[in-house]
Amino acid sequence: MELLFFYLFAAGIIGASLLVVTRSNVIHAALLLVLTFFFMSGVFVLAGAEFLAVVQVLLYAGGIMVLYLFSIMLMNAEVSVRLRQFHRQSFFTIVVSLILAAEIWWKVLGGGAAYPAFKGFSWTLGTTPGNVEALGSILYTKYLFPFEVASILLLAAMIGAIVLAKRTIDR
Amino acid sequence: MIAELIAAFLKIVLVLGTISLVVAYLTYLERKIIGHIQMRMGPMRVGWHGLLQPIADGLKLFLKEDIIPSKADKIVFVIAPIMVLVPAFVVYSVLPFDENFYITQVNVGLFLVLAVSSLGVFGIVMAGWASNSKYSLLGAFRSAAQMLSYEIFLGFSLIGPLMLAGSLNFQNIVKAQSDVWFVFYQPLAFIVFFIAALAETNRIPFDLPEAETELVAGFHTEYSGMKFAFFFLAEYANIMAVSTVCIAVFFGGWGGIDAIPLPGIVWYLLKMAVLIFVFIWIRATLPRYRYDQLMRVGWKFMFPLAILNIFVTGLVKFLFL
Amino acid sequence: MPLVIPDISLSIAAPEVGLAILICVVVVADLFTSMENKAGMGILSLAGVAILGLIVLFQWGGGVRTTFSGFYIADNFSSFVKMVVVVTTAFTILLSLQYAKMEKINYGEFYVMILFAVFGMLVMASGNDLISIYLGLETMSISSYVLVSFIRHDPLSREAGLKYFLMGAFTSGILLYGIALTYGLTGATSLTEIAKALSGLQGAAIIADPVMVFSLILFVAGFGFKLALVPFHMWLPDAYTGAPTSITAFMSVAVKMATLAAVIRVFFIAFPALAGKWNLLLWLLTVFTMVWGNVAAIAQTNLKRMLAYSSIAHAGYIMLGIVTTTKIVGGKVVFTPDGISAVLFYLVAYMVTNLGAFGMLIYLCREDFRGDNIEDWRGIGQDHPWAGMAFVVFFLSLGGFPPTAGFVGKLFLFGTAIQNEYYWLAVIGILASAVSIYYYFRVVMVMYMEPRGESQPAIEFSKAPSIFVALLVLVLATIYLGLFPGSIIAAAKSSVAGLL
Amino acid sequence: MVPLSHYLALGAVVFVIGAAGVLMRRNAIIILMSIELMLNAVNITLVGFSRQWGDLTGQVLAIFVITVAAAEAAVGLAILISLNRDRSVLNVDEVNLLKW
Repeated sequence: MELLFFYLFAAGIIGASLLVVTRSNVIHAALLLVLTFFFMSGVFVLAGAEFLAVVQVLLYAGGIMVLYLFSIMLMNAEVSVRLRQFHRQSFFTIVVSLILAAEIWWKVLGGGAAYPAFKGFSWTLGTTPGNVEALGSILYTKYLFPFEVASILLLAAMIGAIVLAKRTIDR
Repeated sequence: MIAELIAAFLKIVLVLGTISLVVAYLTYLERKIIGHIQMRMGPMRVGWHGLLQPIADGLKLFLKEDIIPSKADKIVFVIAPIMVLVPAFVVYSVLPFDENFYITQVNVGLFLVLAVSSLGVFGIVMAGWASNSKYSLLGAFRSAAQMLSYEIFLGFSLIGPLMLAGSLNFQNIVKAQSDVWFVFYQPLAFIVFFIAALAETNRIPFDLPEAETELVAGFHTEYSGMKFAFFFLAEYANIMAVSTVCIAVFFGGWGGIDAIPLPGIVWYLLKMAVLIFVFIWIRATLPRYRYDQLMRVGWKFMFPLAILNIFVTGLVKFLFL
Repeated sequence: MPLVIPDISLSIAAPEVGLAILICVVVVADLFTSMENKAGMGILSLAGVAILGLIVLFQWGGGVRTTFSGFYIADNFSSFVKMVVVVTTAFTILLSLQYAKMEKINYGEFYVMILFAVFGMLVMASGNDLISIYLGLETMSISSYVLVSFIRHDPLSREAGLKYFLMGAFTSGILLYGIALTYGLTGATSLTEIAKALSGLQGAAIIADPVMVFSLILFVAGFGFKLALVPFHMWLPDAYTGAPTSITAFMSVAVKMATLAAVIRVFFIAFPALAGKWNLLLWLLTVFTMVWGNVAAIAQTNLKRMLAYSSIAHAGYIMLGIVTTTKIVGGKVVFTPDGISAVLFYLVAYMVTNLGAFGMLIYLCREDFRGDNIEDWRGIGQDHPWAGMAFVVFFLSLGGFPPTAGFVGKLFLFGTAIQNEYYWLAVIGILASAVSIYYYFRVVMVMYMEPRGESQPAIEFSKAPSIFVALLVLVLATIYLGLFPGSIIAAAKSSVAGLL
Repeated sequence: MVPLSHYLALGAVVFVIGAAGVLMRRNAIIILMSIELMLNAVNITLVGFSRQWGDLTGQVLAIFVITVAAAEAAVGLAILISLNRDRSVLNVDEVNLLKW
């Protein structure tokens, strides 16, 4: 059952993300990316990371992608649909990335043999620790330092984005 | 397993069916109440005191020609109304109606509601862009900006009550209010929440995205027939969802006064009726805000207020609880 | 669930805490400053950075201390790196005070973004965990994207920003994948924990895992992009040319220093068990970088771009020091601290030199005249001998001639290479730096041998005392470090002592 | 029970798709979105590993990744908007005042 859902989500993710990188219309690509994020949040739920799943929907789909759509519409993106979409070397890129994908696939799907580190653990170890309370308390105690740095990072990004995107600064 | 699935399915059908029906009659109620406030009768022709009016409206919308503008982006244009409606309905999957009556409960319930309801903006932006009309696009822009910013206040205003309840699960939040409703502990949060909720559901005085006088009804200008009905349905479904959240977080959910033994669901419906009436009352009373005023109110007034509320709640909880 | 409050010592993390406060002060003060007085924000930041320098100085010699449940480490190495970053920042602000006005970018945010970047660098220098290093790196990068594209009315700057941003974001994705795979294999993100897992019971199995090697390649590629090692250097010439000149100077020194600190910590503390593998990769990158950086610089006509390529070449010399730290003794990998201390000293030398070289560009810059083409410097040696002399000193140092800082730095670096039996690397490095003499001296030739053209605008150096003072100090420091490098070398050595 | 290898394979494939998008496409916004795909691939990998090890580090790191992605998106879009202000440039090739 779980496996079935996983395959469903995985197929959705791969299909939608392939479309994202091949579509010529930016808006369509953005909407497909939203779809990808939904499937991903489904995968997170399956992995017992329900908080992360909700954050994925709330921040990625509800926040970042709206920002994307907004900017795309501001930038008059329809013009670019008619232009050439791919680099000349794209064929080369496809070949290289296919080789890379095959390699990763082979290594990763080598199964347990490729992961001697896990031999001490059973495959069903996952205790699904993704509940909000545990995550919250670990974030504010053990991970306090990265948390604070992340807050500064967000402040930096906010100020930077405003400075760059503001139309005119009155002088 | 099978029995559970069937039960869940029946519950979903029941809730969604009820919502669709109630939404239809909400339009009637709105027209009636506004009519009476403005010293006129409202719909009177179809049925006794116009009681069958919503059904006639629905039939009309159903049978009307469904126009897709020739320059529109067809796929997105068709998907947009669905994208608006689906989040509005999905929210109900975790909302509490009674102690034992809910579709499901998850321990990130409230968070999930915020997440899913934030997706409604996609449908609007898609509709505005796909229509290929400048009024629609402007409406979509306004709506995206408005919903994005007010979502933040909505979320922040809920943190205070959450700190008191200590849980994101709706059932636990309601149970934490068995003695005192949170609206008495958190009046500031309630005010911010209510204003943000008005903006989030695009109601007057914050209905800028569809301001008829400037934007010819905004993002759904080009829509007709069933697709238009979808937007309408979603708007009222959203109002009810927001009211339910409000009841669950601030007004003790299904809990009532002990002296009057009524079932929880009845208490819930009563509170819902009052809130809906307030919504309609506000619509009949207040004028529309200007766009920059809306943003200023949000960022310079409500946002600091919500933060202050969190700060004070945390301080009080740290010192006295 | 009981909350276990971790050990938090703000005094150990004093530089970061102080900087965060400084940022808040500048942001708020900026609101109350009129457009004409924005240089005041620069002076305020400068004062704050000076205090920051004192705080860092006080931390020197305090031993190895960790706090924030092991995410933060303060030792002599981090203090040394922070000191370099802080001094660079001070000079950058000093050079920017007048320059920002000329480029019409004298907003308070300009200095705020510099301070944000510095915050990221300090976190990187003290990062004892892949998570904090990653977040520090991102803070630094995001601030630098903004800084590079800060001249909004100049298409060059915006383009540079876009290219830098796209490459940088791509890179951080690559690096992040490496972090994720490492976490997956070792179950830890803390550098010491990773090292423990790699040398533990299952360590041999993990090291043999192809995924671990893949993760290592991702790390090398990610850091290689940030350090602009060939072949990951494509973004650098554009970003450096388009950015405001003072920011170019800042990035070429401070960003490099902070990234290098992270590289040293990650590779030497977390992955010593894999030294054989990453050393080979870095060896290759070092050779490519030294050769290509110098060769490509010859073809440039734009002085800023030439200096950008030269900074790629210098990144190669610096990596040479990192590669030569590992020595194979009897089939076992041993770390000799000399390589890293040579790197640290070289960075100090490079700091004073490179800041000076870009400072000269700012010195010539005017509102209607950027002066960053080599042609623009014609005849300056004859008309303004002192300015010409200053530039010559910087070029001597960049080329590695006595009696300048660059000479001692190169001597130290190549000396270590030979000592640890990296003969090929030393030979290639010396040949590459011989090539570099050609293009450095081409500029000197233009300055002294070619007369100023009729159509060229008259030379008019900036009259701002801040730039003059900064350049004077930098020239003197370049010569001083060339004559008396002892104290800095001692400091570099003692900062490495507690590290390996 | 979904085995770990499935998560890793999915993450790897999405990562490669994203990387290919970055290298192939000329439209700057699509490149940006491909970078988002790469970061999400990392998140899938992290969540899989987090479950496998039975600790939360992976999930916490994933939350930080989302934070960073948000910051990057904001700054990147701001740069694009400022680039787009006086001429409609969306394709990377047209950004060619500076030679590579």
